Amino acid sequence: MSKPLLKVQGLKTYFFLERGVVKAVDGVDFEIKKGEIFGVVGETGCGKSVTALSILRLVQSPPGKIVEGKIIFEGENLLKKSKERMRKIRGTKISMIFQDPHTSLDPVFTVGHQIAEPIELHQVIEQHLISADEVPKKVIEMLKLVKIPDPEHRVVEYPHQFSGGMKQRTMIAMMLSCNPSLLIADEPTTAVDVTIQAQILDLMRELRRKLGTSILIITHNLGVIAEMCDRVAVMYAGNIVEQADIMTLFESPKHPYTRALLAAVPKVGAKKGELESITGMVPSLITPPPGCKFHPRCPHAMDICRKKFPQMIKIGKEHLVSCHLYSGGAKK
Amino acid sequence: MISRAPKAKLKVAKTKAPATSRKVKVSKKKLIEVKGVKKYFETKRGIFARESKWVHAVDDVNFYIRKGEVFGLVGESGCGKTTVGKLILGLIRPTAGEIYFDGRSLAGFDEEELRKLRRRMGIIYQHPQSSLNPRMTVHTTLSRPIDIHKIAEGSKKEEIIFKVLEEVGLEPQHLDRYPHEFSGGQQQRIAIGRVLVLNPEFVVLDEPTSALDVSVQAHILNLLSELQGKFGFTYLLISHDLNIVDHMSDRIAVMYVGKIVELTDKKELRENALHPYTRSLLVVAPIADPTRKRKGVVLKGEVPSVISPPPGCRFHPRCSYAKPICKQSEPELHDVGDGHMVACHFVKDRKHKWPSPH
Amino acid sequence: MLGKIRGHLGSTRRSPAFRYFKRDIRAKVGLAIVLLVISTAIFADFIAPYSPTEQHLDEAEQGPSWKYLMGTDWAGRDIFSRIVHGTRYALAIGILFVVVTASIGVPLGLLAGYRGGKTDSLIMRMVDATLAMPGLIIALAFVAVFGPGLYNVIIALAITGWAGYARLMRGQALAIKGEVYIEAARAIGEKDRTIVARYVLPNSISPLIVMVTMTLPAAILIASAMSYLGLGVMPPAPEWGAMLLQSTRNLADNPLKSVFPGVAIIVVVLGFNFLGDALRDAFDPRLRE
Amino acid sequence: MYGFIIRRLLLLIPIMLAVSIVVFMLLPLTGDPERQVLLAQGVQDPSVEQLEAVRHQYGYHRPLYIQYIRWMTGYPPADPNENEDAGVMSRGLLRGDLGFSHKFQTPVLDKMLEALPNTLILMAAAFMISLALGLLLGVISALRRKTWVDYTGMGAALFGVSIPNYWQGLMAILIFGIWLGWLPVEGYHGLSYLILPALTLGTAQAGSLARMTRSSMLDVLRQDYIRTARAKGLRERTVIYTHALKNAFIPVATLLFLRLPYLFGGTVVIETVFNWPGMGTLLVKHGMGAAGGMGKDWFIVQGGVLMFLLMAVTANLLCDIAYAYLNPKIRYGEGG
Repeated sequence: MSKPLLKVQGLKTYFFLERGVVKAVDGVDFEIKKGEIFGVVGETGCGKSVTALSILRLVQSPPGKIVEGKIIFEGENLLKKSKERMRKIRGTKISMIFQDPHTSLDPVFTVGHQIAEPIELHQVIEQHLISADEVPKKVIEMLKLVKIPDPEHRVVEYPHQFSGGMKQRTMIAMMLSCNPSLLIADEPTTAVDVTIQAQILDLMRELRRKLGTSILIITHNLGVIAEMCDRVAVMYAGNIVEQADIMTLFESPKHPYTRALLAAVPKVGAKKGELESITGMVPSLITPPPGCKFHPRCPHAMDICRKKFPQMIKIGKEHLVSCHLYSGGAKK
Repeated sequence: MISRAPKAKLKVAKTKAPATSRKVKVSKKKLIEVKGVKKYFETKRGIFARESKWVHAVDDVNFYIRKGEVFGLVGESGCGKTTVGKLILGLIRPTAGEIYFDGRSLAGFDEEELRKLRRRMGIIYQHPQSSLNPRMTVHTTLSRPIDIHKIAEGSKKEEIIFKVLEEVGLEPQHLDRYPHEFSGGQQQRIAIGRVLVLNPEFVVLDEPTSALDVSVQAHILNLLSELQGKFGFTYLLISHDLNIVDHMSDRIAVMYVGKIVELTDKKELRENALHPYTRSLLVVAPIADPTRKRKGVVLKGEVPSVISPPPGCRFHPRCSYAKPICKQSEPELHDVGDGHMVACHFVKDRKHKWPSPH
Repeated sequence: MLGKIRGHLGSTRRSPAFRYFKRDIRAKVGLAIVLLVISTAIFADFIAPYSPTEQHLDEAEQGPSWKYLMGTDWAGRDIFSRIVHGTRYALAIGILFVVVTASIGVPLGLLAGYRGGKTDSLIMRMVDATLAMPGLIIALAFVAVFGPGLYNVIIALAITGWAGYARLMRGQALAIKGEVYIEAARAIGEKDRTIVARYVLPNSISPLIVMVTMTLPAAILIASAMSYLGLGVMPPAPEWGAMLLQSTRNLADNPLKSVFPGVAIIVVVLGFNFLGDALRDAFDPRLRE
Repeated sequence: MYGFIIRRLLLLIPIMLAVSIVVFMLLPLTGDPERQVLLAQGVQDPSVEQLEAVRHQYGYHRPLYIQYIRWMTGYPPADPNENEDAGVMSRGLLRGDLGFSHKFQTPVLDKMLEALPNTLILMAAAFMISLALGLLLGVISALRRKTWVDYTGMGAALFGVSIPNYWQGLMAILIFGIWLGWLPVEGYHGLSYLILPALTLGTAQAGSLARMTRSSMLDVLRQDYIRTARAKGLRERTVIYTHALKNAFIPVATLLFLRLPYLFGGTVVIETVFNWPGMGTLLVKHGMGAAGGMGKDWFIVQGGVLMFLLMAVTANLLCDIAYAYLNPKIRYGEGG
């Protein structure tokens, strides 16, 4: 749990639309250690999904483009790799599961075929790890691993014959089939029910333990974050505003946005009454406000917030915050 | 339980600061009463199916809602909670059973009378954008209910619209805009305004904030509470999110595959949930607190099909306490003391203690 | 993903479809051509230097010259004047076809889709059967029985043409009926009639417009083919298909007189198709990136 | 699946019945069938006696429904007292009798069977051309979206759907037949005769096919499962030619069959332009007396229209079956 597996530095991913340049990810830094579950949390449009897609270089282009930054994975910058080298990394070293299991599986191929594809390509053809006849066995093994009942029979079924929870398990089986060291999960449980969500989250935790895979979870759900993650980053309008280990973030959040976000969630057993909420609207990503992007909605906004973008500063062992309240001169 | 979030008392702005919030007197009068209601839908699966099948969306449901109360209905997708909401509003007719609104059975109303009754009811949907006609301006959207029920005309009508606009936190310049020009939160405000112009007695909130971001959700929930305090609405709050239901409601019913499995007031539910399903829901509900470790097991298996629900207790295939009897007979929803209703063979009184599952 | 991003750009006054349409080069070209055709049809009598039908046998079969911009045909009629007057036929066929077929198909489709049940099955059986029929052959048979002429051609094409509109509107009604805002409308007490008029119809306008701009040029093409076969608008009417039919008699000697009417058809049809394509893309948010 | 096919076949019965009624009515709808029959025999100004004779000879004096039943089945047979000619239409449609063509002095069916293969050859060739050209153009344009390849391809396709195909044929005749003299342009006496009509018809259909393929392909390329395939690290060609193409082909295949009626229409026109000895020429020229044909022959019209309608119905059936076969959701659906 010490050496960074992935290091994202100054990542900027923009979308060049006719109406203007959407700065979806506008300077993001974080790192994920080996075996760690790292969470990125934020509201719709804060750039968390684009960040995830940028790591795999799967941002739709045009109009999207990674304009700046480094993505260092196992010591090498992914953004400098050729397309073919990058392709070989996908599915083998880094893989990704998506929000909607219903649309993420190809409807015209069997579940087995879809799981076999990466195994055949990466492990048989490219890496010669196993022989072609071992593929069916491996597919069934993977289905067992993700606890799909009766895998020998279900392997020849089509996705529409699977329930939502089983489809997401299939996605996980497919993506873990070549033992990646990093699994990116983009809202992995948003489209399933709470009881299924708990199953999926348990499964992911168990697989991390078994296989040692690092996991990057992208979600808007603070509950999922609290349950799963070792460390977490909070994103707002294309930037990370605060980053800390899970306990620190929930127990002593520093950034006004993080605090407001935590206060806005209704909790079972909490005293009834007003929920705290954030005034104003999410800013435009084409012409974001100058200085700190949160200042128009921030109850503590100062002059400097309107002028200068707050640098990320370290205020604890693993605790980073990008807010002028904590930078030297300004009083809290 | 947790709410330890920001220690430094942060002054986060509030939508409004109404002192009136949540001071509705819950009367004894039952505004809504649902008795033995069933709703089966016929389904033809694809163009190739020969015979149709029946979806048992709602299967023998009984409960009442008092005037001024917030009644929460919680359950997973497909459990029939939304259907219950539509049945009460008379948007669909039940297959069996009776629904009473203010003492009168809806079955006695013909379509035209039901239409007139709608003046006294309202509904807020999950996806605000899709619940608004994209080709209608805010002004038309707000004035349609007034026109339909001939409530007011001319300047009187405009007065109502302006007042409602202010109530829901929109500006007069928004009136001639179309829904797509608004953010999700604002769209939900328009939808709330459409209900508000009729000043109904009863409003169904069908997952009112599920499609919204956390910060916007807080705005909308606050607004809904505030309006209830002001106008004395009775709410039926339908949600899959136990946190929200717990936050808003007075009494809560838990549904599972077309049936109510537990019904009690919220404090009792939180502290003394008796049905195994409710207990596991409380376990799996994600809570933004890393110190809280899940106690209890995650349910195995998946929600059964509503087309062929399991015999006996519908929860038995997933229940860790299931015994043969659960397969054979269906447990009735019965009072185990102080109005706490549970549908489980083994729960006889409020003091029931389940053994630890492991 | 992109949809999400776009959603956060903040709101704008004008509909995005309109803005997209305005910037589309096809929309500009298409609109220009269509406006040109319409004004040519209206002012044909002022634009055409000669009568389109008057015969001057002594001036027959001439090539293009300053006197006769596109030459003359076998009866000494000015081809340019005939082409100018031909716009009237093209537009009349296109517009009448659309009006007739839409006024049959749209209500039937709405009825089928909104009502559902037996009404729907009955109407859709008819629609499916009609759509499976080769329209041109039915139309030719109709004209063979009832005789040629502009109006008969339109009726003949409408026999099968209505079904496309019915299917489109049925699909629209069905889809829109399932929308939450329809239930919301019922929840505030709207009547079915009002729901169709104020909710379903306005929300189907975009695909309907696209359908119009696509069937209109198709009707012009098919009608001209019928005229060319001698089973449509008959000579001496200055209809382009009919002109082409007459031009084939001595194709090798005077090929240009076969070229001009063909080009005229292409230009008009292209104009409408440009417009239709631009509209379709503008109305379909998925294509707007 | 088999149950579906059987039910689909049963549905054909009412459709066939409707088709037969439509085809039968063509002649009575003219208002004076006996005059039409005499015209086809070359009698321009028939006398009252001649008309009356034909009326009785063909049984037109009987009520319409009797005429229809007789036209279908051959029953009731000719009435000797009424001086009916049993040879005119004795066996009925159901036994393959379409009547006698005076123009050709043969049974209509013989003439049809002579023409049908030629039409099928032309349609098949055109279909192949349009399929190859259309799919290729559509897929390439979708993959090279918003590049000059796409613009050129789609420009050509739009041009293709905007050209009157008979005019295209006319220009082909002019250029390749008359000016360059490379290819024969009339009739069918060998493979070289096929080239121009098939190309004309094929390219006309290719335009709309290319447009459909492109939009279907673009639709599929936007889907989540394509992103999944890329996230698995599959080669781009596997993503495109396995996942995308198979999915994109389902709606295209459906539309392909749905558009077959248009192909029939196109064939009729192109056959007439190139004087191709097929069903279209037979129907339009010899049956309807248009495009240089001499006079009408209603029995040929009836036979021709019937043949095309039957082909359309068959195509429609194949379309449904193909769709069911291609789509696993239906193939493996409940009750399938």
